[in-house]
Amino acid sequence: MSKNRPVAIVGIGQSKHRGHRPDINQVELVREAVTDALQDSGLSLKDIDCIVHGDMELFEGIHQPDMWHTIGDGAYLKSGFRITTGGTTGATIACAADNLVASGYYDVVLALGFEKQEEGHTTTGITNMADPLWMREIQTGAITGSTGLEWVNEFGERAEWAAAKLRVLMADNARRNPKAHLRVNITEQTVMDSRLLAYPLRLLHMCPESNGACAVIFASADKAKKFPQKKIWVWDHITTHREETFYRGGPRKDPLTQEVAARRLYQKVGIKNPLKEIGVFEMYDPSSWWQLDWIGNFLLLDRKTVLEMVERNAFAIEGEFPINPSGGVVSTNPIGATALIRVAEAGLQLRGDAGEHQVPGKFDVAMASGFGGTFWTVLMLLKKELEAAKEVKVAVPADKTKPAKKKTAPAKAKKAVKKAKPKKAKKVVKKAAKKPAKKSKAKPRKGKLKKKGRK
Amino acid sequence: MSEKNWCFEVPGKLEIPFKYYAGEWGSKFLAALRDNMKIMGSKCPACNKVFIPPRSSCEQCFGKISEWVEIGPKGKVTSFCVVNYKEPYLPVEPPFVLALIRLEGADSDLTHIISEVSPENVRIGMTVAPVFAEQRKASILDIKYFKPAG
Amino acid sequence: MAERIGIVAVAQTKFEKKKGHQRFQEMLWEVVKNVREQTGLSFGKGQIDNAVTCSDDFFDCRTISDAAMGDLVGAHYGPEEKNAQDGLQGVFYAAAQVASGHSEITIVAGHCKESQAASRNMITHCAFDPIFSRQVGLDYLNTAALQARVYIDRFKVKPEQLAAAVVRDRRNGALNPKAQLRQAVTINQVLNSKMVCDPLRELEIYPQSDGAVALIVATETRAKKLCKNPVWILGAGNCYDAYYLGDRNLAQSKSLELAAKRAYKMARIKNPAKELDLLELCAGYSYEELLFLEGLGIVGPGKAGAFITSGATDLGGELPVNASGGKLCGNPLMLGGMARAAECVLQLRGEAGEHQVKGAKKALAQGTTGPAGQHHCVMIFSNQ
Amino acid sequence: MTEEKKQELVEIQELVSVPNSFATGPVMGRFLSEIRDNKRIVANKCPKCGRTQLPPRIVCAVCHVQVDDWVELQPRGEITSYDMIFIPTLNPLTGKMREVPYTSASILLDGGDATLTHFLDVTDPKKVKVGMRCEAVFRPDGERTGSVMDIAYFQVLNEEVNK
Repeated sequence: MSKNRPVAIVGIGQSKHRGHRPDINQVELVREAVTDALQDSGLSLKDIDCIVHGDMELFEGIHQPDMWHTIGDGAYLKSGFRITTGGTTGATIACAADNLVASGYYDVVLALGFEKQEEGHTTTGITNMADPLWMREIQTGAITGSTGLEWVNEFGERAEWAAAKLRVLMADNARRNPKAHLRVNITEQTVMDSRLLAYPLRLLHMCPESNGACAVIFASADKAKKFPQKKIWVWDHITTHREETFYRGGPRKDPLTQEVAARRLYQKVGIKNPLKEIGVFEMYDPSSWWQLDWIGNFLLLDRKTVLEMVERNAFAIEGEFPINPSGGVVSTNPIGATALIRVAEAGLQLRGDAGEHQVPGKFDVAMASGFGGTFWTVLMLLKKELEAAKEVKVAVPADKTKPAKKKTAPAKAKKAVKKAKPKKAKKVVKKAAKKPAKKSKAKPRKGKLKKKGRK
Repeated sequence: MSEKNWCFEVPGKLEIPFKYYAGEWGSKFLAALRDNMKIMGSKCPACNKVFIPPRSSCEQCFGKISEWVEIGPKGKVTSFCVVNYKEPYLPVEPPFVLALIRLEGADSDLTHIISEVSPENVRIGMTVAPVFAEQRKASILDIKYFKPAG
Repeated sequence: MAERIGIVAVAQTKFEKKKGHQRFQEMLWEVVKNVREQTGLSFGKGQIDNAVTCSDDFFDCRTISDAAMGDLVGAHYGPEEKNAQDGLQGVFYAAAQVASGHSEITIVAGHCKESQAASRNMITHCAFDPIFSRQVGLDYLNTAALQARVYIDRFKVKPEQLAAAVVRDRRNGALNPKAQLRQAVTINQVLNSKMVCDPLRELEIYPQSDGAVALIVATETRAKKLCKNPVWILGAGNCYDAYYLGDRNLAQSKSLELAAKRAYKMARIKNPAKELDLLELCAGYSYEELLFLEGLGIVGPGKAGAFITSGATDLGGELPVNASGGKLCGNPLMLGGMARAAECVLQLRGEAGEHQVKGAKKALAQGTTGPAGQHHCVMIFSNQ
Repeated sequence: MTEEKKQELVEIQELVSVPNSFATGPVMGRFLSEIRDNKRIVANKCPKCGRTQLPPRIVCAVCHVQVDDWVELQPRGEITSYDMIFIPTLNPLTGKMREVPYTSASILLDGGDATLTHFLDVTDPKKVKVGMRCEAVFRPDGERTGSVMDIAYFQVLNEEVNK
């Protein structure tokens, strides 16, 4: 099946993410992100058809919070949905906004993720996830050292150093991102000396509890072409959940959804070597240990390769494969917004608008991940140029009366639009189109491609 | 094996403490209630409307609000209901009256309690005035309730 | 011609005041199993390839409550997204997912177990802003009563007119085996029932309810192969109103008017009263039966009471409303609109049994979320 | 002027407290009843793939079929993974903080292929290892209520500690 019509990101906004925001209430926090996105897009609220709202309601104790938030999110007399999936919520509402625009039901959709974590009790909120008759007495939120233990058992102190080094890198990146929450100056030693939560997981490995909101505006190609902001295209996305129960270390081998989702998505869009074909990866890293572990799952690398790459700082902004130039989730974590911030930051990077934490050089593809629930993954790929989008003619206004009407099938419309292509863009597209083919022949630049499954 | 009915019920609780911030704008409203027993409305310059509860932006035009207008203290009942059921969160013992009140100078209604009148005598259009709590804590309940006023 | 989106299967549990013998997972499994058996579908590529669940963390008493449903809807190493509003929004969103090309066959599965919490009022109380509103004791029941008073006062609605809507629903509910309340009531019984929140009496308020609903949405190509009589989604629309009751004109439902307008436009309906054959309304309170008819543009402001007492909305009338018995016969809060969609599908397939509206071709389902109908969703279905 | 009186920022405390009553349903009900009445740990078993499920659930997530077969597992097994928690967290069922440190472990019970997560009686990092054997300690007769906490904890078997 092919996508009904291409969808672009035309505006990106974030509140400042901070640990303590007594100066604003929830409505005002949400509004910070929405106004920022509108400003970024050059649009007014009138241009928005629909708002998709997402957060975790038991984190703030507000039932159906999208109702109160209409005061600040601009949904008054507009269409709207509330879609939530836990930690993945931010990524899910990005997918939802993409789906709603692609469906033809709406032309311009704003996805809004939010959390004001200081108002609630986050760990309790997460613990409350567990079945009340089963794990609720036992589970302790996202605080777990078991992944770290696997690494320590395999690599000893070297693993602890690598996790700390990743944490320091995230802090270094966050200091270059004015929106980030924790913008601390730390060393590997500070990390390893910080308070023990669940061996070998320490306080500084763990994501903070932030107050923040993020808004991203999605639009159909014909609308997007009339909007002022640089466009970034949604290439594709995938959601991979799993069952409720956690199953750790028995005879059954359940692969991580991170890897399953990545393999499926790469296959779907034709990515053969993620390290070379993806320019930047904004990853949902709830802790440095999980970041260390999941990099390999997402990029299909074995643990040793990941370890070596961490050691040679390959994931730095100026490194071989930049991960989380924003500072990541360990620096900023307003949960319902967190996964949407990944999409937002990936978009800013592709636009070249990330300011001080901009990844240098040319790249055409960015990836964003979401994590949540019982080890769920959502992945979204963004592209600077999209073949299908070039084929969309700017619609005449009359088209608006038939919102449900499907747009031309991409394959057939090719000829008609060729002429309309601007010269410059043409070049870029050619390059982009050729690239993957070339690369598939070339040996992976860095790191070994893992064959299959986890060890 | 025979079909035994294994099902039973387990009592539990959803119990989580929360701490909400009124924000700079909302705090001014609550402080005015507590310190001066004044009810302040938020005036949207674009819509030229005065809203209560207070807000720093207009829900309808999405513009910023930066003007305070003192409203009330008297107002007229625009709707009411008589709560006859028990719930732990109800502020007073039922039966009691909850009402929408259009305060003088406001363009929207405040939801609050009406007392000092028997429920069957409450009417739409009735004029009411606030009775302030003696111990005020910067809460909407610093207005203890509204009562009929001439 | 563009591909249409069809519904190929629906299932509802019997709605009950308290399903003490089931966890919500088992409630949901009952309907998921049912729609799978109807279509012969399993999960995965070429089968049901996507899932939308509809539930609520507060009612389920757990954060990310959809985690508990993943295995039931095929989301173990598969996709699932949770709609956290009235279930009709889930149906709408599922249709969008299929229309987007993201999915060919999506299952929508919703549940709500109101009996689990000490009272549903305790949950809806938490929907009110904790800074200026919660302290005075608001919940969805007393805010509905506040709106009822405005509506009744504005149009001088007679208590008998409100009661007539309840009587109609209860009469229809007696014919529907899935309905929770299956005993007809008289106008006098309604008017003499206990005053719970003046002006709303016990029989004017939907009962506490537990249950689950599932349906399967598919592309036209797949739908035609999966069943002989798919029901097509012609249009859908939704809308938010202002949050504070005091900001709204409570005698009308602006958000319903706009939601309906959007749905009619998509469905190319110009005269809903004439073109629609039946309506399923998510009215949880007597006055909403009237207000919503006006919001949908079926009759003018203040005219619904007389329209209902004329018998026009009865089974066999010119425009039957809530042939199923509606929410007043028992649907939990989160499923009010979703159960309406399921009933529309049964009607359009001619499978509604004793409460069948003969020859129905176009049906409308409505759902609402939030205090005093802040958010509305409208969907229009057809069997042609 | 920096001397200007700092704007007061109002904070509102609230406890959301909603009593609930959780129906166990037939599946979880059987599992909990067996612990309460017979000090037995039972799991259900997928008729298709044969995997055991702990906690037992009505369907098999892999095969999408209803699971009606039951097996009894031994109240002892092998630790496959564990977490030693040093930070106190709130138990949302009681509203009280948990005492630290404590250890939770995934235990592969003899007789099945599913792990069960529970507390372990060891909080010294040096005394726990993956692969160690442990055994369920049930609360005494009359004190079991039909809860997973009717198993007080799992104790590491002595021969393991002395190894």
